[in-house]
Amino acid sequence: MAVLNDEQQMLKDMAAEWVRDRMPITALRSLYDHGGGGRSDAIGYDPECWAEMAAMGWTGIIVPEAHGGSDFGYQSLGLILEELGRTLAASPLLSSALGAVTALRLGGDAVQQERWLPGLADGSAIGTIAFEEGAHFAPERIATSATLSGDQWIVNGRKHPVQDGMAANIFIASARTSGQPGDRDGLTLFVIDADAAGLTRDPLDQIDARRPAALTLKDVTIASDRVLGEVGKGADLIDAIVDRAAVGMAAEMLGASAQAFDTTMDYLKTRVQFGAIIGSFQALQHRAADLFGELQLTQSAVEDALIAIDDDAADISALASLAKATAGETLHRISAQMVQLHGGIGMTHEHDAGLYLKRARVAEQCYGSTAWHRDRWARLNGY
Amino acid sequence: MAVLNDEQQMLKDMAAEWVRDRMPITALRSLYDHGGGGRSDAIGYDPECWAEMAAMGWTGIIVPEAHGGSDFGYQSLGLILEELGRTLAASPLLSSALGAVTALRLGGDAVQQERWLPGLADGSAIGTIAFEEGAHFAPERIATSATLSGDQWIVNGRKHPVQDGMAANIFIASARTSGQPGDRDGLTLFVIDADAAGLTRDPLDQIDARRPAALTLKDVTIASDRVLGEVGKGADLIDAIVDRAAVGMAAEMLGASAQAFDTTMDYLKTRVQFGAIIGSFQALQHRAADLFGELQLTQSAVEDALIAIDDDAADISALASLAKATAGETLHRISAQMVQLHGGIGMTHEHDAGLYLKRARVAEQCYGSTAWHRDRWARLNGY
Amino acid sequence: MVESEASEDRDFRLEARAWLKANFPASLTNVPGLLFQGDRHAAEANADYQLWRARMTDKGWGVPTWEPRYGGAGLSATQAKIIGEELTAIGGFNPIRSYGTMMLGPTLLEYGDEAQKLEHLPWIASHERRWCQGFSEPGAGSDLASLQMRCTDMGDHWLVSGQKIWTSGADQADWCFALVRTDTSRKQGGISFLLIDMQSEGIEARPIVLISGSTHFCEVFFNDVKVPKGNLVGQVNHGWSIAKRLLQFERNSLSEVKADITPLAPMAHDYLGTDALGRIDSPDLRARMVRNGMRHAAYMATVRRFAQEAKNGGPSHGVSTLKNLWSGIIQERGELLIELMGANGLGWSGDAYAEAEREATRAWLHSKAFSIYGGSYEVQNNITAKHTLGLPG
Amino acid sequence: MVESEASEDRDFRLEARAWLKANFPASLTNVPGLLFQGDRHAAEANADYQLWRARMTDKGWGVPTWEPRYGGAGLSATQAKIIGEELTAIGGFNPIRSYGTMMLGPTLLEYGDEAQKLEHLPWIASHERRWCQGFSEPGAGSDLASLQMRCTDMGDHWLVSGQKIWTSGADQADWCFALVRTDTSRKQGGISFLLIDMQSEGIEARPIVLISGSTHFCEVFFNDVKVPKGNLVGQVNHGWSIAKRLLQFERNSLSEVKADITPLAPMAHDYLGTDALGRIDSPDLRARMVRNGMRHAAYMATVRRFAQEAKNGGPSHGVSTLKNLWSGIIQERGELLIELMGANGLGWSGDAYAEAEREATRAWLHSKAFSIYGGSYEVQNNITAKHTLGLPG
Repeated sequence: MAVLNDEQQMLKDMAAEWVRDRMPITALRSLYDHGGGGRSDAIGYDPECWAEMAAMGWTGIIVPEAHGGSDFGYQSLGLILEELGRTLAASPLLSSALGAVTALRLGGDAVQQERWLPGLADGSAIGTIAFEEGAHFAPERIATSATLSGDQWIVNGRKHPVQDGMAANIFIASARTSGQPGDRDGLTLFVIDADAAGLTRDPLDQIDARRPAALTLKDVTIASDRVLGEVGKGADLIDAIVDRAAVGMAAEMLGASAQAFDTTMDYLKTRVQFGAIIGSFQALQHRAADLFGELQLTQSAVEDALIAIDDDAADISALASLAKATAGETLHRISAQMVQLHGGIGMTHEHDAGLYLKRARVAEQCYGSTAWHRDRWARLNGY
Repeated sequence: MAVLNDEQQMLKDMAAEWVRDRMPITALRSLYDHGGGGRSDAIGYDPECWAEMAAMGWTGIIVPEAHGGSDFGYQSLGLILEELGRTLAASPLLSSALGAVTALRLGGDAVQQERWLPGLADGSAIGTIAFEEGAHFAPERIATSATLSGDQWIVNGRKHPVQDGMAANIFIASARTSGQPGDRDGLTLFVIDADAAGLTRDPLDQIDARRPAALTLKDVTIASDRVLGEVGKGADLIDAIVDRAAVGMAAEMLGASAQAFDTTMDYLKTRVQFGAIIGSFQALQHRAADLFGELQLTQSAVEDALIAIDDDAADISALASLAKATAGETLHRISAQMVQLHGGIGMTHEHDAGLYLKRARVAEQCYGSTAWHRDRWARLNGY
Repeated sequence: MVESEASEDRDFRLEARAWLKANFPASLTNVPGLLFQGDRHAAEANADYQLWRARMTDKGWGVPTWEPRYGGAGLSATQAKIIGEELTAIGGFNPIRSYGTMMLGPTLLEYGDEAQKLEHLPWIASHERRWCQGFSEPGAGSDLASLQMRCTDMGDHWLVSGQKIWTSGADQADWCFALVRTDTSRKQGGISFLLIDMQSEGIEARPIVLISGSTHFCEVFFNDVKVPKGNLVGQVNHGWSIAKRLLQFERNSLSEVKADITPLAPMAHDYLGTDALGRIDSPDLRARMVRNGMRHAAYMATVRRFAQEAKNGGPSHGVSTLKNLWSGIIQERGELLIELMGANGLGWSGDAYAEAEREATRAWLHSKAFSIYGGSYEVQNNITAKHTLGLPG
Repeated sequence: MVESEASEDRDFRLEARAWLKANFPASLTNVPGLLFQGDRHAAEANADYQLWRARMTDKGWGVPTWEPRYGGAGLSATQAKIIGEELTAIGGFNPIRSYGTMMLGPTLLEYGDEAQKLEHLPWIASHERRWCQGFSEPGAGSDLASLQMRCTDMGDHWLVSGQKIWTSGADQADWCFALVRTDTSRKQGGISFLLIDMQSEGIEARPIVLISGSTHFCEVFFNDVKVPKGNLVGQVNHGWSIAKRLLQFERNSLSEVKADITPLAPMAHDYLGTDALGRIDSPDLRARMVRNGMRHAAYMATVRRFAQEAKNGGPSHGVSTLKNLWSGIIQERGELLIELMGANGLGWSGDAYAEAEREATRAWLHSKAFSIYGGSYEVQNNITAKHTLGLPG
């Protein structure tokens, strides 16, 4: 991994230890029912663990010190997300401590930051971003409308899927204040409370046992001081937030890939077939070596992107797309090979391989799919 | 392979034997100089072998009996091209007996067929198609112009690369009688003699030691009875000819793939490294098994396309693109692996692997590249 | 193929066509054939299905080439093929088709004694005795011959103890054909082929939950199960060659399975939109869908070619190759389908996802088994390398 | 990295910058460094090149960390790195860099005796004695330790007979460092490391024509060649560990090679055109170029990361992984480049093809060697599997 400073190394070690103790893969299992789907009463995360994360300061890692955070930077947050990814730990950390906090850092004015960041930093509030309105990530193709009525905005529409939407009490949601679906102009971001009148949310039962939500907004009234950034000019802000959320997700995916790979290597070293440890078969050895190479590319791309964000570099978008697409492809392959190389047992719900496979496909779609980020990288690089 | 009738089986056996005796891979070597490039005095084929092919009737296989051929069909011609492909036998058979004959069969009227088919059928004439004008196959993006002057056409432009263009004495060339480069309307096919006044040709020194030509047409005068098909409406005719030429090339590529694979398997069964025959290493075994699968797909796609042509099926274009693209991908992979699996010796000009590699890349580009045919298949199938 | 048919075959075709038209219940048109034991209850609840089964049983056409005393119709292979073709032509299916007809039946015909044939084949031919396959064990997956389930000769009966796994529909099956170890001193040479009544005391079948939610496969525990001496097929310790033959029947039946596939292109336009040039509006995903579509087309051509070559007595070495091509292409297609559905391809349950979407998601998960069961991708490639390509051991 | 530099390093950087600016001939700016022996004549023909070499030799900066008595400048690793950085900054190159400086020099410094060091290192440091590597033999490619070239102790000299192959620039080299067999009863344990003067009687070097037309590699025949006893490095029969160390230097120097790459996108627009949406007008090829471009970007990030980790004492196990990633990505890029050039990427010679096109074609052919030489793709993957991943032998 990248060369870490002492602070980062400590944080990483602590995260690794805590995740191993408190959120091993068995913790995720408690969100699944015995038939392999999500438990109908599950909320998609463990509030007790969330409180512990907050107590360790993880929720405030990119929050400025003035607002109750430690301002350690995205690299540090990435290290934690990577460790959480190893055990597929389900928590709103990415949605809230990265997504919502980033939106306020980049788009909020001083008053707005002081109003919301302290709560997000200490974990008493859970935020998430709500930009999507359909099967595919396309932040400009939205129809949710916000119209000005006196000093207030009236918002109508549906946002889905909203990651950790059942856990959140603050939504950073996009709506169209002018223009047509597809236009970059006319997008505006609003901070909306979960208990706002006219807002309802329904859980989505997803294969990874998380609980994203579908939000329905019916004549929701929003005060004008809840607009983040400039009215109608939200497209660049949305891009910047999505860049960072995608890199955070890529960090989680890097951790999941690394653990799926490690678990599979352990199996190759112990399972015996045809009188030999199967890890001694050259065809499997070469497949493992190739996957290890992919894992190296992923780690480098993720770390480069995290560093670029902390450095406020000019090419964050291209590096974010590189990180997300590379992590997407690697986790895709490794999770599929995790099932394949475990053979029959890997097909059972009882084994962890399926959990990695399912989370992989969800993560691949989040904040822009692998295909979307490849296409964006291509566009940014003149292909 | 497909189930052959007695006639076809005899033809195939005869072709295999003749190619083994008369045009083994060493025959191709005589076209190369000692430095690995084409000999500067080479004409890209062996006239003596051409005469023997003609004597065996191969030049007339798809020529109707009335014009001196046997009318055995494209499947039969495909069998021969496949055998020729095995040893990379260089001859104008595909250009003349398939390309030029197809153009006359599909586009020529009775008089034109009687005028040119007998010579093509008995090998005394060598024809080829001249549709291209640049780096990439794009039969509609041509600038060569033909303007009517009295009863005659005046043609100006450059056609390149023209396969077997240094050997041919008859060109079936496309020119624009109206419209702009890119338009489908306005394309017309002409039968042009190689010794026409104003026509010059320059050999292209290609990596595969063949000798395609660049034709320069400067005020070449062509009588109106040399127009194939309808003036300005040649686009569909060109497509139909290219479909068939592409399938013929795919048949040749199938043969080259099969032989490159067989030669590599032979090497794997004899070469010893680390105290073992390298073909016993599982990583190489699985690679070989995967390549064998690709070879099966290719054979099926090529045979399906040949049968469709003989049956005058409705979906010839899609099947032709499937055959050419599949053969392109398979030969690409197998020829690269032929070098890789032979190790250092495969990198030397002295070994055959490089000859397959070089011919592979030329064949991949001929009559529409792998990418071009994938894109066309996609379009035809609504992607 | 019809045009060149001999006149007696042509007559039989017309006869079959007429009988099928008269007897196949229209309500079952284009219903997929029921293959797995797990479908038993659904089938039993359907009166038309029961009627269709009874008619085919009486006619002997579920296993047309079997002799009448075994429940068949004593027809030729050509006639059997004609029945299949005519059935397909009207959107019908063979209601008798099962593990019994495809695998155990042909095996018993070759290796069973007359008593075993008479005891079992008629029940298979009427689809009234359902079979499961007791081959795999927890420690013997790809390396089947390392199986450990003990079978001891107790003089007047066999005593069986051990565990099987990946037993399809064991919880619904009436009988099990199992490989058991009758000699621990040799590997392949110590295996026997035994028929076990699943109602015997000491057997417990526990369904396994798969990643797709399916509970079709079971673990089966055998605890001192008594099996009559006459239930051993062939010679003691000669079960391995019987099993290999049976697995050949299994592979043949697998390669028969039509990869019936809806093209992805229209769905992709729906989910991803169309760009200004009329293309699916997602260049990277589109390129991958095109390649998968082309591979599938070439694969279908290969299935047809292999079938025709086999019919003409050509080599049948391609089964392992075909299986790996198939699993690779279908698995990739499953991935592409949920990918084109985006967030809608990620649901497990609930109205937020259309039924077709949830089905696609489950099918994608299920497809991961294709390269594991019935000889894994790795085992198939070993077979191709050694047997087809002749590479050294 | 500059900002956090210690002040003495900062001073040295300014000094180096000034000296290089004053001494590097402007005419050589951005000329690629000359690595191979085959470039010797070209270099000798260039007066500025000769001047630059002489200046660097005098300064000892071609091998800055070597002690002055061996022709170096006795500088620290940090200072050497600074020289390299400043050289790169002005588009310069190290004219002393050779097989001698990168491989044999470091090996002699570790394993040679003082006489050998004094005899050879100064000539390497002045780039006046060119070396070739006599390792591979016709029967010993990937399996290097199976080499057979006999070396017999004749009392007052060694007698060497046998054949080497893939010897880079042997026809241009002054000396050869070779692995020879001094004991036929053991494999690795019977190999010694010998320095051989290429002018000795009985040596013949024949260039091999490669598929790219290059004649850079040779076969070398040794026929009863007499070699002085003092030319054996280290102990008799201990050459294998010296060779392994040298190959490590080779791998390190390979991984240093900057994969200096022109982006394909602008060329692709030129050759393939641009569609109505501004994209390269060839969807399938474009998709493959994009993926290659992304892999290359991630690879370059990996090279930087590994270098930084190594600097900080992290594990250096990634060399095999890096080499396979590199060869795969560069080979694919070579294929894509000639593919985007279409028919223009298929030429061997002649004005019909632009020089850049012919170069791209030769480079594509040459790139096929990347996964064969210096440890094949297969050998590298074996190393990764066993040493890095700890999979069993």
